[in-house]
Amino acid sequence: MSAPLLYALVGVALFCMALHWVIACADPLRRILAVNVMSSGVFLVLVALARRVPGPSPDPVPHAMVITGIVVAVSATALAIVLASRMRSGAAGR
Amino acid sequence: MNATLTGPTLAVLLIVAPLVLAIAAFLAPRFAGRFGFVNAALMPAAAAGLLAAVAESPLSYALGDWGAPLGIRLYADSLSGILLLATAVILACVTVHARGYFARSAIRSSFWPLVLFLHAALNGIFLSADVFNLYVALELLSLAAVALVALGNEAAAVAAAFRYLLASLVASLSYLLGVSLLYHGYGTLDLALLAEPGRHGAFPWAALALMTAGLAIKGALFPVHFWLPRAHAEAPAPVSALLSALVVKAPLYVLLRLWIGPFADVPQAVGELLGLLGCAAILWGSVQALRQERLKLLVAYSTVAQIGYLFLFFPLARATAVLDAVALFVLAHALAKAAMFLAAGNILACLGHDRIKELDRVAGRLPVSLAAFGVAGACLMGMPPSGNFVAKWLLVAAAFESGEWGWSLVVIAGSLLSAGYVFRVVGHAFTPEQAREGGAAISASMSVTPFLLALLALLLGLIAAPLVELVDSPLPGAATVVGR
Amino acid sequence: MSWPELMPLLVLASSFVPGLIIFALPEDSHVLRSTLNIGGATVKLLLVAWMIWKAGAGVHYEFRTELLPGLDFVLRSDELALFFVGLSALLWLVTTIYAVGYLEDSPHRSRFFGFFSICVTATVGAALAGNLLTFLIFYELLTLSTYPLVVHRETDEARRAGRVYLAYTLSGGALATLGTLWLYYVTGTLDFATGGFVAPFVPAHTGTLAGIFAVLVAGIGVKAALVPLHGWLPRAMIAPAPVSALLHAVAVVKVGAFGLVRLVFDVYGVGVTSSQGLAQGLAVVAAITILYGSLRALAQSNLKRLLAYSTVSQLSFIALGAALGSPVAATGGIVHLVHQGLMKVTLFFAAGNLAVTLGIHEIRDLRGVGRRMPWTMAAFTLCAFGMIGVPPLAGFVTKWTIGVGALDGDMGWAVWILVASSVLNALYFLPILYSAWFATPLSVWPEERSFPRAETSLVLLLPTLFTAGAALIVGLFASAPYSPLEWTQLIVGKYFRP
Amino acid sequence: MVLAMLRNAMLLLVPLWPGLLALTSLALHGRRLGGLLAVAGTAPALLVALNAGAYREETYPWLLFGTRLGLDRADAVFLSFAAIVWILASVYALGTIRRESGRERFFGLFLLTMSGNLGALVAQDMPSFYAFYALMSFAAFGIIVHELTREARHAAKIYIVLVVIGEAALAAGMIIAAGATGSSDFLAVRAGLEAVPLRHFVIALAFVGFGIKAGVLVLHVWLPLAHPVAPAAASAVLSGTIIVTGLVGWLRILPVGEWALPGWGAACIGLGLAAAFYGAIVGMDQRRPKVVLAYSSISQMGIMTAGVGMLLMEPALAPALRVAIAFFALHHGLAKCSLFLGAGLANSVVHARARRWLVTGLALPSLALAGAPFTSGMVVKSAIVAAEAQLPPPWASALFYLLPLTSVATALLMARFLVLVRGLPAGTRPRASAGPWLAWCASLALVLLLPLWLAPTVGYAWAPPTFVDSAWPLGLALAVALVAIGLWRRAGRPALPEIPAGDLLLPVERLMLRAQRALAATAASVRPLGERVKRAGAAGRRRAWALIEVSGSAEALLDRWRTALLLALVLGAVLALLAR
Repeated sequence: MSAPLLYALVGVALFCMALHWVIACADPLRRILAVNVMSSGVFLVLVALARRVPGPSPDPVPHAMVITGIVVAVSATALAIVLASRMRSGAAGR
Repeated sequence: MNATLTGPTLAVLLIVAPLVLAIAAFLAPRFAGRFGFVNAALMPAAAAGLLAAVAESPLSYALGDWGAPLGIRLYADSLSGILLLATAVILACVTVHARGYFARSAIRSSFWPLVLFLHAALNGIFLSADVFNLYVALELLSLAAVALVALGNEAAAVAAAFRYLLASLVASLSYLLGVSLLYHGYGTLDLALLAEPGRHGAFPWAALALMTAGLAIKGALFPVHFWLPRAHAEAPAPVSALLSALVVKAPLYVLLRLWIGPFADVPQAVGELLGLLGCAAILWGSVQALRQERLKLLVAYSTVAQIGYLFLFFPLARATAVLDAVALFVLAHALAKAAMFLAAGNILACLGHDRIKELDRVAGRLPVSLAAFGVAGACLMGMPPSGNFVAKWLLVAAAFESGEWGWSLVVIAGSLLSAGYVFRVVGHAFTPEQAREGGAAISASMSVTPFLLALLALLLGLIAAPLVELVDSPLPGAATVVGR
Repeated sequence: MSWPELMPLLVLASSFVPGLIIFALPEDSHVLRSTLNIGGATVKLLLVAWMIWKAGAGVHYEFRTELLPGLDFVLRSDELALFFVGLSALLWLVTTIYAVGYLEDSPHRSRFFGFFSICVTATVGAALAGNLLTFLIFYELLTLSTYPLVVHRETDEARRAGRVYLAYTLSGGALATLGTLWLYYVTGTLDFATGGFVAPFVPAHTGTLAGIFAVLVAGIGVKAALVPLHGWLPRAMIAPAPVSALLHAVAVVKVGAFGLVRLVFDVYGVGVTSSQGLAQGLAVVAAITILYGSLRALAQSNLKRLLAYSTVSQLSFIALGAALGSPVAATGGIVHLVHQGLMKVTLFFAAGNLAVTLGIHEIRDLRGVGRRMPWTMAAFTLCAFGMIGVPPLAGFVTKWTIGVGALDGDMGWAVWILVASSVLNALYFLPILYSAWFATPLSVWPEERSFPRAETSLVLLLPTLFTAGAALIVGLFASAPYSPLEWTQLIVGKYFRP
Repeated sequence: MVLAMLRNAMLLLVPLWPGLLALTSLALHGRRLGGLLAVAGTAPALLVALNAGAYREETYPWLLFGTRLGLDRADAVFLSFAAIVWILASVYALGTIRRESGRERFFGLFLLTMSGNLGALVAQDMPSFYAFYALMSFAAFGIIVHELTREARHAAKIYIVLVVIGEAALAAGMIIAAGATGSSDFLAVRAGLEAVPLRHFVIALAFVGFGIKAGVLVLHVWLPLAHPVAPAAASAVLSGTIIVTGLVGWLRILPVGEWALPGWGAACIGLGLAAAFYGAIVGMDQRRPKVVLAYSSISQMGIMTAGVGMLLMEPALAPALRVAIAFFALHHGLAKCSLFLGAGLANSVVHARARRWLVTGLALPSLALAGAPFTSGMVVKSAIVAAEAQLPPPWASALFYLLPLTSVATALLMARFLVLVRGLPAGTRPRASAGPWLAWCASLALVLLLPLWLAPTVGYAWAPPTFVDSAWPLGLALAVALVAIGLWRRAGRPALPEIPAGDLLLPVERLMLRAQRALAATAASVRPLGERVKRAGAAGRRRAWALIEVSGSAEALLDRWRTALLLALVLGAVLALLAR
């Protein structure tokens, strides 16, 4: 088994585990974290699969994608946290 | 006008202008509404110009001259042109309505930048030609939409928004995983290149399953529609209108592009499954709509049902007219649903609640809104000459053509069920009024916009023939649709 | 757009535009609304008269625009269309005048008259439709535009009736749509053609076409109130009298019956329906409807409900005539469009007059009303006899023609249906007439209003007398030039030309 | 040209004029004019009848299905006496119908009946005949029920039921005839019916349809009920001309003189003779003079039915016998009119002497009916007797013996009538005005003078043997009466079993009741069907709603985060499976 494939499999495993937590957790914050882990899993798969053809330099495109993905993930996480905190303060206020 | 010159300009404008305006609105909240209006005035013209430019041949434009596979390519054919125009028109109407709706509300300063972002994201989706850009645009769309839902600000709205966000994140990640598999196999993200025959990805079935499932969640296909009803019902009415009319259509549009591109030769069974789920959605959504006590929830479940029709595309994808049908259906439903939500918003604003049983109180005071609701409802039922009628007609025709006429029965049953829930509402308008006073006043612009949208939905059928020709012309076959 | 193309659109617009304006009028702008109503109706009548006049010279107006690729929206003034349009235009004018008088002080007048006008627009559109798709469009529009009229009273019962009405008619519309589409899929065209357009496809699709026929009959038969699809009609009698007139005589059921006629003559063609046994099937359904409707009418105690069941029965004469496969019977069936319209509109007007003037709704309250309201009851009596089929009234002309045609088409059994229907009609109408003319009146009427100039308001009385007179005249002068019968013979001649 | 148009219009006026006057009368609302209008109503009919030769045939292609009106010789006879009877009855009614009883309604319907009656007599095609016949039948309901007593309402109900049955039968018969022969003109139908497979059917329907008016046995039940309760003027026209319209109908549609129908002929003769005797015998047992007259009408119509039977059996008899039957109807109509008017006057006669005059006067038409020498009865019967000899064997001799016996029966019946009139209690009504008396006297004069005009017309020579032929039945009747009375006295004047007016009606009514119940049961059985469907529908709706409510909990399950995402997983898995 080649290293990229192993990485990719680890990424998929991360994705699956995190998905399990997304499904199973009731706490908003944990869910947010789980989703973040999920995205990390996906990014890992992307990076791993960047070595599409045997050669010295991997394909740069997936890296660009990962960076963009991270930006998206961060902003989404921020929004999620805002919402979660508002939910909590709303619940506390009541 | 020279299409080759103006087309790209307009395409770029369609994405950049709302973005710029959004940022401006964010920076100068006092003028946010004006930026919104500028956008509302500008976009329909730009979209119309683009549609005119791509009517003959599709437009493909590489940003900064970076070609595929690396660069970002904008692509527009008449299908995207039509959707862009519809988006612009509906957004313009919603803008007019929202100005009245949020007139005295504190949230209006956050509404305008978000709605402009939303518009940019939508345009981005309709103009993207590669699967990763689509991912980014979809994410931007989701973020804007979720934030807009949260503007409802009540606990229920925030909870709905949170759930919407998580669901759409999970879905996006599933999609992105699929994209990575695709890329690994094809080495490209470009829809056109992906569609080229002779290429094979790694685990194509896994990519298909991941992307389709992700988009199905985002598109609220039964039985994973769980996030939609509450998000759409709890959001402020103009937001609901946008969500139901446009936002849920975006993932579907992506799926459509994939289906006439890279996934053109998937086993028929996949299409059948999606079709069956579509049927289930039609029936389930309608039945749920029938039992709702609240008007906006009813309308939201109606969206669940109506989305089902769009998924009938997949089992019938090989029939000639089915893409026309779906395109028309998207348009018709968007117009009608926007009208319904805006009308429901007026009722809510006037009554302070939207319990269906007490609608008699508004019958005398909001005749135009109720009429808008009724007309839009009639469109949803597929009453001629509405766009829905023509769309359903084409859909059933496609079913007959494929020899799978069973689908047509569901189409018809869905129409009848929708009549059931529409008239549950309209019927309450024909009750003796209990009280005439009280409630907020509804401005003329707020009453007229839903009516206008409903009217557009109704008259859409009359221009169906040229529309269908437009959709047809650049899409002669299936696999080679997406131009270079 | 050229003038001949514009003409059918103008006919539609003459009621559609006033309808839209009326929606926007405030409740109390009485004069303007009535002017628009009656003006629109008059203009429509004139336009239709003009079209009929030109049809005599062989000029037919046609408007055509592409609705779907390969499928047009067609309005065309062929003879059959003009026949029905003429009826609708005339009766609409009369009904409008009546309605103006009837709903003088009731709430939601603007809403009422707006939908009233749209309803007639839909009827006229269905009449002028040049293909099945166009017919379908107006068929559905009619459903939607009559719903607010049915529930106009806003009582629980009215809304229940409205729900039932919708359940039936929308399902019917859905079936009709399905059938139309299916037919389009098989034949590739929907344009009405003299003698039908399915004949070339019969050898290859015999069973399918029969199935489509059944689906279409079921779909259109809902409005035509064929048993067992008639359930909405007796319930809808809860609506105000002018609406009943519209439902029972001018618009809704007429569009259904007219659709069946189109289906038999212009879609399938007489040859196909007869040779494939489709017409016979339709005739049997119509016959059952005729008997069932009359039997149910016998058991009614409410005047309007009785009239409604009578409509169920009478209306199927149109389908029966069309299905008997002989030119004479077809003449009888088609001419009944007008005959039934005139008679039934009179009966409902009279029932309305009784309700408004004396508060009479139940048959038992009719005792001795002939002395209090002789003119109204005279009109009622005349048309009741017409329904029974007593000559020289309109109903007789229908029954005679259909009966003679039944023998012509080797379906002699239909004569017995006619006779049985006459006897049953007599059984439920004669006791009413006896009670009205010969019984001693009750000491007080349920709810009496007095009118200075006549037994009731002249706006109500004159339309009643007019239609009653017309029912007499079209029967009495059945063979005169330009009579409905003559006209129908002209129409039918075209379809049966070898 | 103008003359032709005038003639054309004139014939149409025969029914139209009374019709118009009827509307006038209804519109006049209770003013006295109604009676005068009724008198005036017959004017065109009289004018036409007087100059019958000029009105052979006129066509009105624009009327109904193309109408043909006209008169042949027999029709002229019918029309003339119908007009006379109507005039007499109108004059009589003028003085007897009171305001409080709804005079305008009476005269309106009286005129409508007149319009229908006269119209039917001139109509020569089926639709118009049917139209006039129906008008007459339905309008006559009003003049029968006029008094609105319980009895009158009952009689009118029976009448209208039979009318509806009759009209239905006629409609069916005529439609079949028209459909099968391709023409609605009686002339063409009579000729074309022979080739029609359904001809016996048509004939049976026509026989029943017209038989109800003509009082054929079993269908006659309404007559004895209607006559006593209707105003005398109404009874006069009912018995004088309206029942004759049934006969006219037969003569129109049955192929008399065209081709032979021996079976039907025999049936008609048999039924007719049976009615002749049955009517007389049952009539003799009646207690009220007007009922007796009704039975006499049944009996006399029996003879006319037998005449029609003869025509059917032997077409060659047609030219003479048709006219003879017409004259028989004329004779009977006038006599019966006179009798009814006289019987009506009995109510307003107070003094015994006047009563005696009345009875004496009534004796004259009674004798005429019995066919006494020198009366119109003798003349017309001799004309029928002249025809009977030409019938095939058994029938010629049978009629030879039976016809005179009908005269015996009639004589006895009329005697019974006179006795009853004499025995009536003194009049209670206020003295009638001059009009009724005048009308009655005029009718007597006409009855008296009729033979003088009749004899040359039917070719009757005043030969003494015929006097004897007509006299012996009277003698026999007298003898029978004396013997019967003697026997009765001998037996101690036992009370005779009383046959109720309407005799057969009781079983018939029972039958009708059963039919009505059956119909009601059918209607009722239809209703539960509807109810059941409705209930099933309601139950279905309830169940559907329950299901929808249940679906709510299912939706709540789908709404859960975990369920939904698990479903999404399943969806992805299935998609992947399918896509492989």
